[in-house]
Amino acid sequence: MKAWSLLLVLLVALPLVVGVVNLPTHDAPDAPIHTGVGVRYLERGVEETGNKNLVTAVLLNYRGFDTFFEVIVIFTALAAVLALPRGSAARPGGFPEEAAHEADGAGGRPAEAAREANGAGVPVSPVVSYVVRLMAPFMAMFALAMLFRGHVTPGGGFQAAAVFAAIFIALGLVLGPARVAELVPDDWRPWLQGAAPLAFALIAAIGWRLTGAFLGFPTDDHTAQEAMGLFLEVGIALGGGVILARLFLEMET
Amino acid sequence: MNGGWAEALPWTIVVPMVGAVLTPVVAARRPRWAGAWAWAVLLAASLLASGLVYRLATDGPFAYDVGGWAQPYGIELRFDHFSAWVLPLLLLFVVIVPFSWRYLDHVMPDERRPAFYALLLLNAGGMIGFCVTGDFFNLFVFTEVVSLSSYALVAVGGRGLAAFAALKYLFIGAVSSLLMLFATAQLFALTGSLNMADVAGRLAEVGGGPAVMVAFAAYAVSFMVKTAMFPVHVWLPDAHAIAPSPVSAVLSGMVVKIGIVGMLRVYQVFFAADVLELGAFNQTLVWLGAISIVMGAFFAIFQDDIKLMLAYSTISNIGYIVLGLGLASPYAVIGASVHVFNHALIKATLFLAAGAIIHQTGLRTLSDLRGIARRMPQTSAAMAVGAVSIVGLPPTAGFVCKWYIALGAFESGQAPFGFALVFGALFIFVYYVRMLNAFYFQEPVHDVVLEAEEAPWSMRAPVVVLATLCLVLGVLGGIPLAFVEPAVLDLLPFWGN
Amino acid sequence: MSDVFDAVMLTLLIATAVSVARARDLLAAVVIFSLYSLTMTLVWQHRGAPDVAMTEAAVGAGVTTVLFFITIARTTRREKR
Amino acid sequence: MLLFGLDLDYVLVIVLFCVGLYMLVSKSNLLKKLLGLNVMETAVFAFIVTSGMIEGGDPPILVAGTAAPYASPIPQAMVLTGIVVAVSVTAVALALIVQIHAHFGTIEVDELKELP
Repeated sequence: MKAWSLLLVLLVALPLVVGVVNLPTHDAPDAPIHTGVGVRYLERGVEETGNKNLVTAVLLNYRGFDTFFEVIVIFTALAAVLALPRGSAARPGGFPEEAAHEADGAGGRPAEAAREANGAGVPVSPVVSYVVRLMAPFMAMFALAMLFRGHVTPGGGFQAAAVFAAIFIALGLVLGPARVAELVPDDWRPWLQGAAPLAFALIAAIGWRLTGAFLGFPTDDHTAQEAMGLFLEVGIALGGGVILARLFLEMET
Repeated sequence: MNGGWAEALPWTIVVPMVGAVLTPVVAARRPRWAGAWAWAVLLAASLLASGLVYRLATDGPFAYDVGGWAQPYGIELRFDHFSAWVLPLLLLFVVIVPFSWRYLDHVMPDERRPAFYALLLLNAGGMIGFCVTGDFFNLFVFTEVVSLSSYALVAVGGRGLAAFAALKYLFIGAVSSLLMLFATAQLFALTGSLNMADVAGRLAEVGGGPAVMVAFAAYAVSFMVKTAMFPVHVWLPDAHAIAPSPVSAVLSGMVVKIGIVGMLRVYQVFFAADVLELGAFNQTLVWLGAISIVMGAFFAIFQDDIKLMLAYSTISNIGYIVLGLGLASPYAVIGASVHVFNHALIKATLFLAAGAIIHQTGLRTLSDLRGIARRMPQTSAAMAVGAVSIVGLPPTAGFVCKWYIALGAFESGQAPFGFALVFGALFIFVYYVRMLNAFYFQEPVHDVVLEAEEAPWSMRAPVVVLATLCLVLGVLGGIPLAFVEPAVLDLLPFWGN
Repeated sequence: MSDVFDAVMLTLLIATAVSVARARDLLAAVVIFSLYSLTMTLVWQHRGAPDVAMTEAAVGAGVTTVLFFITIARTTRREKR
Repeated sequence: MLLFGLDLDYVLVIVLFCVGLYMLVSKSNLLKKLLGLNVMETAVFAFIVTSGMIEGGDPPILVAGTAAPYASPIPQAMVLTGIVVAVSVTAVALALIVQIHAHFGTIEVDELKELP
């Protein structure tokens, strides 16, 4: 088994190494990567998109269509986790499809016992709890700073989303998942977790009206451009944060 | 560039996606509305798609610049004859979704329906995007949407074994996606561009070399995994057999085809650039295809579980398509391109019919289901039509494609593969005869079978519609063939050999 | 200076990756994996990709690690042989 | 960094990729396999970031205090997308692993295969 794995890895490694060592040297200024389409972004990106951070310019403006479906991917992850069966006990009455497959599938050891053996569910120390609650507002401010300065400094919607999620998760560990879940009202939840794709769809439609192109940004109106960009970033941060936090809560409960 | 029906191109992708995001909103109060909502969304998307096909038929291939950026600086969507596959794809979804309404009753509790239909819509949207994008990185993003939703759809119906099959699929699929990302990065490092047409132009300037070859190979292996060809097919049978039947129809009929479409895209780029000698690669495809045909058929014979048998039969049919592509002669490639569609139709018929039987009886093995035709005559008849189609007997949809591929084998002077194809069809014939024999001519052994009732109309109607289409397309088989012909003839001069 | 930094980081990367593979305790493996991600973060920060570095630190090292922790708490901590 | 004419950064990335692949194929524990997948993913991201570097380059953020040459922004945008995709795949895989453990009481492939 071990030997076969090694052989397989070597079999994959050899062509990959051949592939990469024959690429143009990556540091050289005349490598195709530095003379290709990127040149225009570096030369005209700020003027065309109003973003001094060109990574943000590429993400939101030039290749916004990719980012649209990137946020769809994390929405897919959430839908996937929600669509999976929950709990460990077989459903009384059962579903034939399931039963037909799994009638003989070894009655599993109760998960709860395993959980206790691992020491999960031990109450968090008061100091940790205090520190987390103290830190939460500051972390939120940090996230907001990243969010709103993303067009001139590193950072942006996704990073802010991850920090927002981190706040949720930390609070969830301290206060218990149920209390954190209450922070988002049930009626808002479906809208909030779809905030990122919905923001994209809205901006795409607005851009369509303004410029005649799907997801187009008016290149001559920097205020409109900046507003649209900011709207997207807020959508990503909100939607991404809620989804990442929800993934945590779903797995925790 | 933009204008007219081309404006509908991005919306065709976005409508199912946003529909998916809104599913939990729509179904917040009544989870069962999710199914109807998904159906309405797919119907809307197929209207848009028919507009696209109309424009394609009148004006030829067209493109759309997302965000209005001139190429190669933005993302380009292209709609050519291979992209036209999105219309039949959406129409199949439109037929499959009503089937799933009742079917889900025994698969999952109501509260999980919104998430299920969201996944189904995401899957559809991802495939549409995959077929129409003209940008390599965008292709990767859509691959991920399709793959991730497929992994989850496999696991929705069961607990242990379904989750295990889905996880196996996930691991193999994730490695293949990673290879694809690697190949994209490598092409970018070589050319400094991501737009397919632009990459082709720049590759022609750069010329061939080991790095180009490795990038091509990485794409090829990645797509082979997605199509489940012979050496990398191991994930398919379990995943497709254990998924709920409507999902099996989607996965087996359509999701595996994105590998084929992706391969065609990569072919378009690498052949237009004329940087690789692909004769050897095509020959490899021919061999792998032939092995897939025989092996898939061989394993199918020994399966007692109907859905497992159908899953193995998918491997063998993918073999036909790959063999056709590898033969690289006009007849074979046309046959293969059309079989992409016909196999989807036939497999959907078979999986849905099998699903209806499983739903009504709770049984899924041939030995338990003996004599079911007496109690479920319409469903069994649909199953029989599907079986005859997939074997490739004359009055049905399967015949035309296989006939073309066989002609192609003789045309390109590779007669032995033509015989392999016929031989494979014989194998397939054996196992479907076994199935029909069990259904029609054996005495029932199970009490459930004796008391089984015909499926409710919302499940019967889709099955009957699909089976009828199998027959109709057998008679009108020339239409899709004539449709893809110009695209194939455009592509072929670059094809190597 | 830069070369020294590179050499240290690259060694650290390989060392952490191999340790992830060798660790029997899954919790330890996950912690080492987050160390691997963080090392990668430093390398990227150093090489002119601060955006990527921040995202990897927050998502790759942060969220992924937490998700792994929850899973370990709900499943098992030991890798059997 | 070049050594013996080999682009060491690139080769290192492949080494990391292979360590991950080895974990994925040889380990029996599902969590270990998933960690291997994550190691591979990070390695590919490192490959992409590396390919966009430039000698003496600054980050592609055009504010006062930085000067050309700049690293290419496109690979960085690609990696950002890739990271988000990777965490999504990981989340789904972990949810599946939890299910498998709840049902079979083990997450070792060796033991899962021996079950009836």
